[in-house]
Formats: sequence, C-alpha cells, structure tokens
Amino acid sequence: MSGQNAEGRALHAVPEVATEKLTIAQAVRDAMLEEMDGNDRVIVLGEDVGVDGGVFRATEGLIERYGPERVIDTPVAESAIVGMSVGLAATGFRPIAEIQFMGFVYPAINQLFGHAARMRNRTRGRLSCPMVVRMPYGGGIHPPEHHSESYEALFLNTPGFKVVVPSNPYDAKGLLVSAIRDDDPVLFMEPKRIYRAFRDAVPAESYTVPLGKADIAREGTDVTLIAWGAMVRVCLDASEVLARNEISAEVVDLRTLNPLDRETMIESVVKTGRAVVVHEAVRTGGFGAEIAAQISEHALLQLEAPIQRVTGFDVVFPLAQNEKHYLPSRQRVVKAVEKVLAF
Amino acid sequence: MSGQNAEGRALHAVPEVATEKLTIAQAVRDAMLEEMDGNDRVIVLGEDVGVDGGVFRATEGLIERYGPERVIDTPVAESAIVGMSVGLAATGFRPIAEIQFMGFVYPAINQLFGHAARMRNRTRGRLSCPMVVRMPYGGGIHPPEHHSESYEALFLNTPGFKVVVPSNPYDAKGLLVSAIRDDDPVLFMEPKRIYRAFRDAVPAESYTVPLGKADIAREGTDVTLIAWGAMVRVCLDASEVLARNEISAEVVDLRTLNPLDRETMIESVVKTGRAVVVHEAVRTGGFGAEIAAQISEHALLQLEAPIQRVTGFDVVFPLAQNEKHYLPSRQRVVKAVEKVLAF
Amino acid sequence: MPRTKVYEAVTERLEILDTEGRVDAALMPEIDPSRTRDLYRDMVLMRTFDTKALKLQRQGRMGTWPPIKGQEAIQAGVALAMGDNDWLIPAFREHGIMVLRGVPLHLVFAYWAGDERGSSYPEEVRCFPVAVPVGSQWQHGTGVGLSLKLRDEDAVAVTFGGDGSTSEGDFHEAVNCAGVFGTKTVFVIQNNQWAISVPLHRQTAAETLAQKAHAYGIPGIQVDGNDVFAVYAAATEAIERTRRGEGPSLIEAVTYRLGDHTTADDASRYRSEEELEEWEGRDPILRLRRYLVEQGLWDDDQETVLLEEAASWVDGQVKALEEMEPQAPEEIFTSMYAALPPHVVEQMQSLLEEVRS
Amino acid sequence: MPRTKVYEAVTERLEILDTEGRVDAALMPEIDPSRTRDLYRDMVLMRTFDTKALKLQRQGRMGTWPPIKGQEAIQAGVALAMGDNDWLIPAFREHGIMVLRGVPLHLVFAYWAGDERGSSYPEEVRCFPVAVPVGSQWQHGTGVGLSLKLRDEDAVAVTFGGDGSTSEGDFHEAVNCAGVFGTKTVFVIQNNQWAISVPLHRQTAAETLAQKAHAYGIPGIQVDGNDVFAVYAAATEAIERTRRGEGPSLIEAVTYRLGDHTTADDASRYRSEEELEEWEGRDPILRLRRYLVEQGLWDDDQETVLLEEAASWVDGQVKALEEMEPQAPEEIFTSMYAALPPHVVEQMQSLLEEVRS
Ligand SMILES: Cc1ncc(C[n+]2csc(CCOP(=O)(O)OP(=O)(O)O)c2C)c(N)n1
Ligand SMILES: Cc1ncc(C[n+]2csc(CCOP(=O)(O)OP(=O)(O)O)c2C)c(N)n1
Ligand SMILES: [Mg+2]
Ligand SMILES: [Mg+2]
Repeated sequence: MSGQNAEGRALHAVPEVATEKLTIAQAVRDAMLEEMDGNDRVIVLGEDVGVDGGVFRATEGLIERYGPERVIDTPVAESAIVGMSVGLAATGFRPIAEIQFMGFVYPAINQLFGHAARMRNRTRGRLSCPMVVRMPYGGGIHPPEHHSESYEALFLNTPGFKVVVPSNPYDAKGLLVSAIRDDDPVLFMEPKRIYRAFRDAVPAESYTVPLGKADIAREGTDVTLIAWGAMVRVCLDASEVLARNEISAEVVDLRTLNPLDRETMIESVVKTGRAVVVHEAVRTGGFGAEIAAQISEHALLQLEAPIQRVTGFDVVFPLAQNEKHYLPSRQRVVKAVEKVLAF
Repeated sequence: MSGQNAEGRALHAVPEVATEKLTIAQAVRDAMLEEMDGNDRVIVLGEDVGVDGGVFRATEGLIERYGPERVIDTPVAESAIVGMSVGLAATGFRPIAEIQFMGFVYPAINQLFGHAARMRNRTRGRLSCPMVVRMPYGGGIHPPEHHSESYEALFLNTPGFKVVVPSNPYDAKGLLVSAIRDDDPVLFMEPKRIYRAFRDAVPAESYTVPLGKADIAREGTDVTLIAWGAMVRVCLDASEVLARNEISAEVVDLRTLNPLDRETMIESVVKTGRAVVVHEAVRTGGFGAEIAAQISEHALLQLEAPIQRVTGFDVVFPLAQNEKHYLPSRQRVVKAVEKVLAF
Repeated sequence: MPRTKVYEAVTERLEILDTEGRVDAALMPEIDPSRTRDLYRDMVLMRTFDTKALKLQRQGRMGTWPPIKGQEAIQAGVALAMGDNDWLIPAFREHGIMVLRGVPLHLVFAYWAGDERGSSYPEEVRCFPVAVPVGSQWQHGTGVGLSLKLRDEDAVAVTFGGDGSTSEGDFHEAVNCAGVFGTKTVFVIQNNQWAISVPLHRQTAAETLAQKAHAYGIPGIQVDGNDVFAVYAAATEAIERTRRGEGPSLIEAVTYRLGDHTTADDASRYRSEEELEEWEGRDPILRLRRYLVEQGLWDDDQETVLLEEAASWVDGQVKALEEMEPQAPEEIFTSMYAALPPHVVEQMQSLLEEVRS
Repeated sequence: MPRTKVYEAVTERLEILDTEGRVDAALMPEIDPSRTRDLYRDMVLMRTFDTKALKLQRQGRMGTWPPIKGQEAIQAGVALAMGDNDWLIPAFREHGIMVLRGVPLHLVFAYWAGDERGSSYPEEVRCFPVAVPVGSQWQHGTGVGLSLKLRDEDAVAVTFGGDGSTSEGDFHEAVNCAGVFGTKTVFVIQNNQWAISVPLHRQTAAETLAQKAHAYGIPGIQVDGNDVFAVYAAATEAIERTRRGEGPSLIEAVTYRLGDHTTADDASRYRSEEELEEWEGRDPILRLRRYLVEQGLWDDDQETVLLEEAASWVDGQVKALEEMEPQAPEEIFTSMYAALPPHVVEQMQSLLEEVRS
C-alpha cells in the first residue's frame, strides 16, 4: 500500500474537505475522503475516477491525495470492476467501485448477483464482500441514451445486497459512510439530477446515518407520500402545493430500500390512511409494487383508498425531448393525492 | 441456408414428432419442430443445443433434421448468444436462443435489456428483435449451485420484453408457437421441475395459445390462488386439500407475466374476495408484489382480507439439502388460505 | 518433444500516405483521381458538420455530441471500401461513415438532440442505430455477419468500436464467435488513444490492439488511421476477404481524438497540450490535401468552393432538423411493441389526458 | 514506412515426460525423488476419491459430481509449485488441487452433496469457494492478485478454468486487467478439449489457448497437461515470475476429460469411443508410474500399500461427511448478512414455527 496514512488522517496539504455547505456530489466525495483517511483498506476503482476525478467530479482530488494504488482508473469493463472488487473485498479491502451510470451496470450483474451478494452465505460467513458500488441514476439531466435509468427494482429481488439512495447532502455523506463501513455489499444510488441542485450544512467530521431507517422528511396528517432519491424533492414540492389547499401530506424518505423500514412507513400510513408511492423507474415490477404490497398486507383495514403509484411509464426512458412526459412531476403527485382523497 | 425445407416440411425421415401424450420438454421441442418446419428463418442457438440435443433434451434431433446452420452450438458465452441473436433478428431471422439455466442469464442481461428489448422503440419501428430466449428455471431437481433460480422479476421491470411461463404441456407448445411468431422478444421460462413430471394430450399440428391471456386452471369461489409455472401444480394440489375442508379455491394460471392479464385476475378476486399469490422467487421485490399491488389498486373494496404472498424466502436459493425449506409447498399455500379466510 | 513453437504471432502495420502528403507507390491502392477527390470532400464534409454540431450544442440547439475531429480518414476510407449492400454497425463516434452510408445528417443531429426518430433511418440504409453501451455493438456485428453468411448474401457486416471498447467482455465474445462461425464480419477499432480520460496503456498491456486477433485465430492488421489510403487498402482487403467467404478479420486504425470526449468533457483535465499539438500535425485532412495539391488534383479555388458547398449543405441539414415536427407525446409508447398491450395503452391514454388538460 | 511488423512473438509448448515414462533430461525440473513419489501419491489419491464420489452419486449419497479423471497431473503439478500463502481460486473441476491445498475432502463432498457448509473452509486455507458460473472466477483471480500486489504480500493468486470458460467475456476482462495492473495472478486453463458437448474447435478458432496471452501483453505457454513435470515446471516459472513482481501469466494445460461432464451427462452421446481410448493411453497417472518404476522409485508393493491407504483415507472422509450434523433449517438465513435485517428474522421465525409444528 502507498501507506500515506498509516497513522490515520491528513498527512498532506489537502484540498479543503470540511466545508459547511455541500452539494450531494461534494458530500459523496467528502464521505470517501473521510473513510479513506480513516482506513487504508478503503480504495476506489472505476472508469475515470482517477485523473479525471469522475465524470461527475465525485472523486475529484482523491488520486492526488491517495495515489493511483488506492484510486484506480480501470479499463472500460464493468464486470471486471465488480469482479475484481469481489477478489479485493474477500481478501481484506473495502473497495468503493463506481459504475459511471446506472445504465451501464448490466455487464456487472453477473458479478454483483452471482458472487458479491452471495459470498457470505455460500461460504457460511468464511468470506464476505464488504464493498460499495456507487452509481449515479435517474433522469432529469438530458444526457444521451442509457444515461437516465433507474434500475433499483433489479437489485431488490436479490438478497445479500443492501440498496441505499440518499435524497440530500447530509444523508448522502452519512449513508455513504455507513455503507463503506457495512460488512456486506451495498449498492449506493446517487440521484444525479440533484447532484448539484442545492446545498446542505454537512458536518466536517465523519458521522453515520444508519442504513435501514427511513426519514420523515415532512410531517403531515392527510396522506403519506413515499419516495426516495430525487423523487423526495418532487414530493416535498407537491406537499407545498397541497398545503396551499389545506391538504397535509407526510413525506417518507425511505433512504434505504433494502432493508426496508417497514415500521416507519406503515406507521405513517396508519396515521394518514392514504398512501402515494412515487418513483422514477418503470411502473410494472417497480419497487413501488413491493411497497404497495407491504402496506396492503399490514394496513389493509386502515387504508381509506387504494394506494396510488406515480411512476415512470412502461416504456424505454425517452431521449431528452420527450423526457418531460416520462418523469413523475409535482403535478402528477398532486393529482394522485387528489385521487386518493376523493376515493 | 441449408435449404432442407425450402418447400416447407418433413423432407427427411424424421423422428416421430406427432405424439399424443407429451411431457413439457417434448412439447417445447415439438413447438420448435413445427415452427422450424414452417419457417426457415427460425433457427436455434445455444450451448449444447446441437449434437447433445440440449441438457434437458429439448432440442433433441433438431440438428439431424435442420443441420448445423439452423441448430447452432455456441461457445460458452451468454452475452454472445443473445447479442448475436440481436444481429440475426434485426436482419430477418427468428432466433430461438437457449440459456442453459436461468441462473446463467446474468451475463446476457446487457444484450437483453440494453438492446433486444429496445431495438423497436429506439428505431421507432425501423428494426426489431423477434426472438425467443428459452430458459429452464426454478427449483425442485436438486442440481448444483445457481441452477434453481427464478429471476422473472428482473425481466418484469423492463418494458419491450414479453415474459411467458407455461405450466403444462399443452400450453407449453401453444405458447411457444405464439412466442416464436411474436414480433417482439419473448422470454420463455420453462419449469424444469415438471419438464417430465406428467404428460398431456398435445395436438400434433401447430396451434397457438395466445400471449397475455391467463387461464382459470380450476374454478372456485372462496379464494383466488394466483401462480405460474411449476407453482400452478402446487396450487392445484393445495386446492385438493382445501376442497376436502369444503374450501373452494380458484386457481389462476397467469401463463404470461408480461403483458399481465389483469382482467382475468381481478375478475376472479372480485368474485372470491380473497387472494393468495404463489411464486418460487425470493419474496421482496418478486412479481407477487406487482400482482398484489394491482389487485389492491383495482379491487381494494372487494378484498375481504390482505393478500397473502407465498414465496421463496429472502435468501440465496439453498443447495439440495435445505431446498425443501425454501420452496413454497402445498402446506404453505393451504396455511395462507386459512389465514386469509380467518381474517 | 521438448519446448516447441506451437504458434507464431506476427502483426503488421500499414502506412501509405505520410504527413507530408507523400505516398508509398508500391503499396498505394488503385483509386482514380476523382474518387480521391471525393474522399477528400467526404472528410471535409465530416469536419464541417462536426464543427457545426459543436456550435449547435453551445447554442443549446443540440444535446451532448461526441466529436469525430481527427478520425475522418478512418470513416471515409472504410466507407469507400464498403459495397452497397453491406451493413454498418456503429458505436457512437461514427457519424461520418453513417452519413456516407446514407443516414441523413439531419437524423444524426436529431438523435443527438434527443429525438428517437433520429435512429429511424430510411428503409434502404443498412445501418444499425448508435450503440451507447460500450462494446455491445461488436456482438451485433457478429450476429449480422452470421446472418449474411447463413443467407449466403453478397454482403458483409462492418462494425466499429473504440480502443476502450476492446476491454469489454463483449468485444472478446464477439470476435471469438466470429472466428468460430466464420461470420462475414469486419471489426474496425478506432484507436483514438483515449477512453474518456483513460489512455491506451491503462486499457491493455498489449502493445497493439491488432494483435488481439491472435486470440481468435483471425487476421488482424494495424493501420495508420490518419492515412486514408492505408485505411482504404486494409479495409478493402478485409472486406473482400470476408466477402469471398474466408472469414472475419480485425483492423486497428490508430488515430487521435482531437476534440473532447463529448461536449460534456474537458480533455485538458487529463491530457497535455503537447500531445494534442503533435497530433494536430498529423491531421488526416491536411495530409490528404497536401497529397492532392502535390498531384495537381486540388487547388485553393476548389477548396473555397468545397468549404462553401459543405457549409451550405450542412446548413440545409440543420434546417431540415429544425423543420421536424416535434414528436407527439404518445410516441414514447407507440413503438414499444408491435402491438401495444392494454396496460401500455392505458398509460398512453393517461398521458394524453394530462397533456390535453 | 510501408508494411512493418509491429508485433512478433511465439507461443511455446512444453513437454517433459512422454507416455512411456521417459523424460527430457535437459528440461526436467529439479524435484527430489521423495517429492516425485508424493506427486504420484497425490494423483492416485485424486483418482481414488473421484471414483468414490461417482460411486456415492450412484448410490444417492452425493449430488451431481464433476469428475476430474484424467486431469490429475495439472492439479498435482500446480499444487506443488504453489507456496503456503498463495491463494487458489478454482472453477468447479479443481477438487484435486483444493484438497492438496488443505480443503478437507469431506467438505468438498459436502458441497457437492448439497450442503453449504462444504464451502466454509478452515480459516488458514486460502481458497475461494467453487465458482459454477463459467468464467466468473477469472475476475476474482485478478482481484485477489491485485489485492496481494497492493498489500505487497509475498503471495500469488492461482486461478483455474476450463477451455470453455475462455469464451466468456469475463475471461477476457480478467486477463486484460491483470495485464494492465500487473497483478500477482497466474491463470491456468485446464483445456480438457470439451465444454460439455462442445469440442474445442467450436469454442475458438485459435489454434491454441495459450496464444490468447498475446491479446493481453502477458506471457503464455502451452504444456502437456498429462505430464506432471511439464506442468510443475511451467507453473513454477509462472508463479515465481509473478512473485518477483513481474506480472501475471497464462498457462494452457492440454488434457482430456476422461469421464462425463458430470454425473448428469452421458459423454458417449457426443464423442467417440476411439478418442476416449486414445486419451486413456495418455493417462497422466500411468505415465508417472512408468517413470517412477523405471527410476526404481516405485514397485508393486508400494502401489498396493498406496491404494489401500488412499482407499481407507477416502473412506474416513466419507465417514466424516456422514457424521456431519444435518444443517439446521434456519441456516438458510443465518449467513445472509453480517447482521440479519428484521424482515429476514421474521421469515426465519416463520420457518422455525413451521418446522416445529
Ligand atoms: C458499458 C458502458 N460503460 C461505460 C460507458 C461510459 N462511456 C462512454 S464512452 C466511454 C469510453 C469509450 O472509449 P472508446 O471505446 O475508446 O471510444 P471513444 O470514446 O474513444 O471513441 C465510456 C467509459 C458506456 N457508455 N457504456
Ligand atoms: C455462465 C454459465 N453458463 C453455462 C453454464 C453451464 N455449464 C456448466 S460447465 C459448462 C462447460 C464448461 O466447459 P469448460 O470451461 O471447458 O470446463 P469443463 O467442464 O470442461 O471442466 C457449461 C456450459 C454455467 N455453469 N455457467
Ligand atoms: Mg477511444
Ligand atoms: Mg473443458
């Protein structure tokens, strides 16, 4: 190992990491910096994560600080990025692998599901794969084809994996620190649409936001909006609109999709009696179905109206010009709320 | 082309194809024979599909009949099997690709979802991928690791694809003929556990069972059991047990998971007021969630009890010795029915 | 018995036209002068529309655009070597050859401006849509080459990809399967030395990409990709070979991406001014012009006319682009299946209601 | 300038011990006689337990079993060349070397009999579990080799796969990345000529698999895989090379699968009796015995003792297998995560209730 930080932290003149107000992209970077400082078995690998600092600059400055042995630019080979991470993780490293866009995770599925997610179980705990796979996901930035997808549902029918999606800078850092420290593989989905959309006060030191705990992003009494990632803001926006009409919406930010915080979710629905689930992914087979199924299973008698799902349509994610027709919008959420209230 | 059947059918002394009583494996083979006879653009490719006749003998005799240009043994390369099929299908062939076991479909996901499922949409109909991807799936035969999985949920959050799962020999032939003739890519899942478990009378000529239409496998009035593939028989078995206790279960065999026959399903639940969904796949994020979500959405007021899901657990499919603890059984279905009735 | 040679690997490199515009007469393929001028025109046309696209992008009239500047000789040379019925299977930096093969430029623009109709080429154009997932298109090249072989059609499949794409498993499977099945496929690697910020030597430890052909038992050759004659000669040899039924082959064309990776990239973050300048000196267009001028086939007046013609043709294509009716909202649904299933129709109707209200 | 060679290399094949048991003295590695006898013992042990496993399978006491008959020399030779701290990353036909590296045979049996605990090796055994998805393990070999390099550990990763596995994209990505990063990895291909029913020439058009190393800029060599001395010599060279920090390399060991693909297969459906007989004549065990006898290192009495010892050791392992407590039902849950999340605990409880009722 390059050994720059055998003693722990900050041996070099470093780019300022301890800002007060960070974007999600900066908070993600900050989490990696903190954890790489604290543990020299934490390494980063992926396409363009080194000299370029990542196409979204999330790894900017890391290679200068930790050197090319801990910040590894890989060939264009997603299966190798994850497959090598399996080898690294099972022998003592904590790799943070970056998949440049979620649309390009498919070639890595075999290594993710066939190996990373199973190593602990199949060896009955003898080997394990503590690794984080970071990937920007979702629409809203008008990039080329295959760059806007939300494939979380694929990962949620595969046990062994955890799936985490922050919706704001504070959670982004705290959840990523938790993910890096987790002893099992974690898929960390970054909502690229809001990578730089706003800033939050983010503590400079390391802190954790626990995996598996949802957050009540806004309290309310008439209806529960359930979302994650970029859709949390869409729900918060919709809540403002609803508030003007005297409708009080509670927004549950799931933060972790697996394990799912069923308790918080059900508690809220039991209180409000109505639920709307919002996600960017294609409707059929999306994770909204699981959420709706669990709510119906555990709170059927408390439901005053059928759960509505506001989701992407069952189509290929449209190119830029028609993207607006695909993505769930504030208006669609408002309309769905009106529908559950009118039932 | 080898041209053996420029005129249509049966130019050679051929193995008897027109049996009365066929197993699912034979019915699958029969469908391919009929369609290859009828259309010389129908070709078969995959690992061991040629000389060996497929590890489950579903392609037995095809290479003798159609030659190695239409029955193609490929290298061990699933991405290539599907990727080449994309090239073949977009230029006029109707490939039937075999993935030896569903557990080995992961390397082909990029070609399946990134290309086959999208070709028509992204070219606005200029090119398309009429192809069938056959794969044996599911547990119950005690094979080695990775040979027992049911990954249908992965395919059901991806528009552009159809997903078909027969539960008996008659449907197997009729659905596969429909799939081969379909102008879009079809995933054809074969329940290997019952490949040879029983025989049905199967017409010798070509016939179709339409895609997208569920079948009422058994009529009943107290509860609706919804299943597909090998689980249909588990439900039918459970119905027998229930019948002895004067409980009348209706069994809906979905046959096609995408497009889903919502109408038939909802109609049945509206009639019975209770539903149990049964699948082999892992519970969380399984397609049972989508079914439960749709029923709750469209028949909430008619539901007399929360929908129960009888599924695999959220674990890696166990090796042979503990497999029995994983797979949904008749008893578990009966218990779930008792639960919805007692609610 | 002891230590014996079981395989001898030799990989050659072909160069014909040097940076000064001089050719190696012994290797120079036969091309008549008017065609040589056409080659030059083709390359200038590419440069013109590539420059225009960058401008459109800056003006917000175009989405992300991957420039082809510096790679024109490969695309013009291979296009010239292809026959009418041949299929082109591009990656995403092949606008030049796509247009030469008949894809209307305004459609290429439309695609990169975020309109799916940009991939709906005229019926007679045998070209796959752009493939963004790196390396995935190689497999289609093999599939189409197999298709043509099985149908015994007098056509070949020419498929393109970048140096970075050779690291993906799909490259390997595709070329290997092409070898096994003897498909009618020619694989062309545009080795522009960079995969976004990653230089070739971090992509593979192999000295050349052409030598990867040894792994598949098929012929491979490296050419100077900024030398249109070398590209044309190698492509002709490869295409004719597979057309005759002698199987697939691989061409590595060494070039340089003179622009950024895309309009979303800033190449100065990861590569040096000097490297760029060095390669600007090897500009394929400059080089061919020197040759033409030397041969008395080209002069300044012709150049002026050509530049004007190219600019006005490109402007016409921009106009055609801008005259396209916007896509109707329901078009996000209408091509999903040959026949739309009920749930998709239902969703389409809900969108239409929303749009109308 | 014109047509120049840009790459020139050869692929060699190493043979030392012929079918008659004679060695090429010039190439013969130094192995002391007692170790040579151990090699023989190792191979006989493998043959013994492989035969036993087939028998257990027929009796219904074992699940699907992939036999290693005929491939013993590769596994014994490589095992001898490995150091104590080296990692083994097997595919699924490496029971022989797994046992030699310290995996208890009864665990190997347990795994193939359908018990996950069979992949939970003792702490000190540096071995990955069996990898059933063909080719996937190559990537782990690269990852472990990178891990050892980054930690500057005096150990290497040796990873195995079959001829068929070289067609998967993962093979390519793994070996290519190993080249780029200079990982401490040795890739060993057990080319047993068949991938289930598909013969090598339908797997690749390359004449040898060793020559695939040219694609990655790393050394590759072919050895007679039924010649334990050649395997040992090549493996030692490759392992020592990477141990010294000189990077990865590839060994193709040519052998033959004398048995069926697995107990679920019937090889007579797709290959000839003659081919099988021809290869039975090249049996690696026979060959080494001839050598030992010739050298006066082995006789019939020793053979008798060895066979008895091997049989009784294997019987002991079968006994250990059968003495394993059955797995508790909840074990399908308990290793899913380091800490079980609530929904998994809930499911576990529901199973326990069911089992208890
Ligand atoms: C599977 C996949 N992974 C990553 C990307 C992101 N990406 C787009 S282009 C590119 C580099 C490609 O390099 P190369 O093949 O050399 O082509 P070039 O851009 O130089 O033409 C990457 C990593 C992608 N599009 N697809
Ligand atoms: C990804 C994947 N595809 C298919 C299979 C089914 N399968 C098991 S072994 C095998 C052939 C492997 O051949 P080879 O690599 O030569 O190994 P051998 O069995 O000869 O040792 C196949 C196709 C699999 N296990 N994994
Ligand atoms: Mg490049
Ligand atoms: Mg083999």
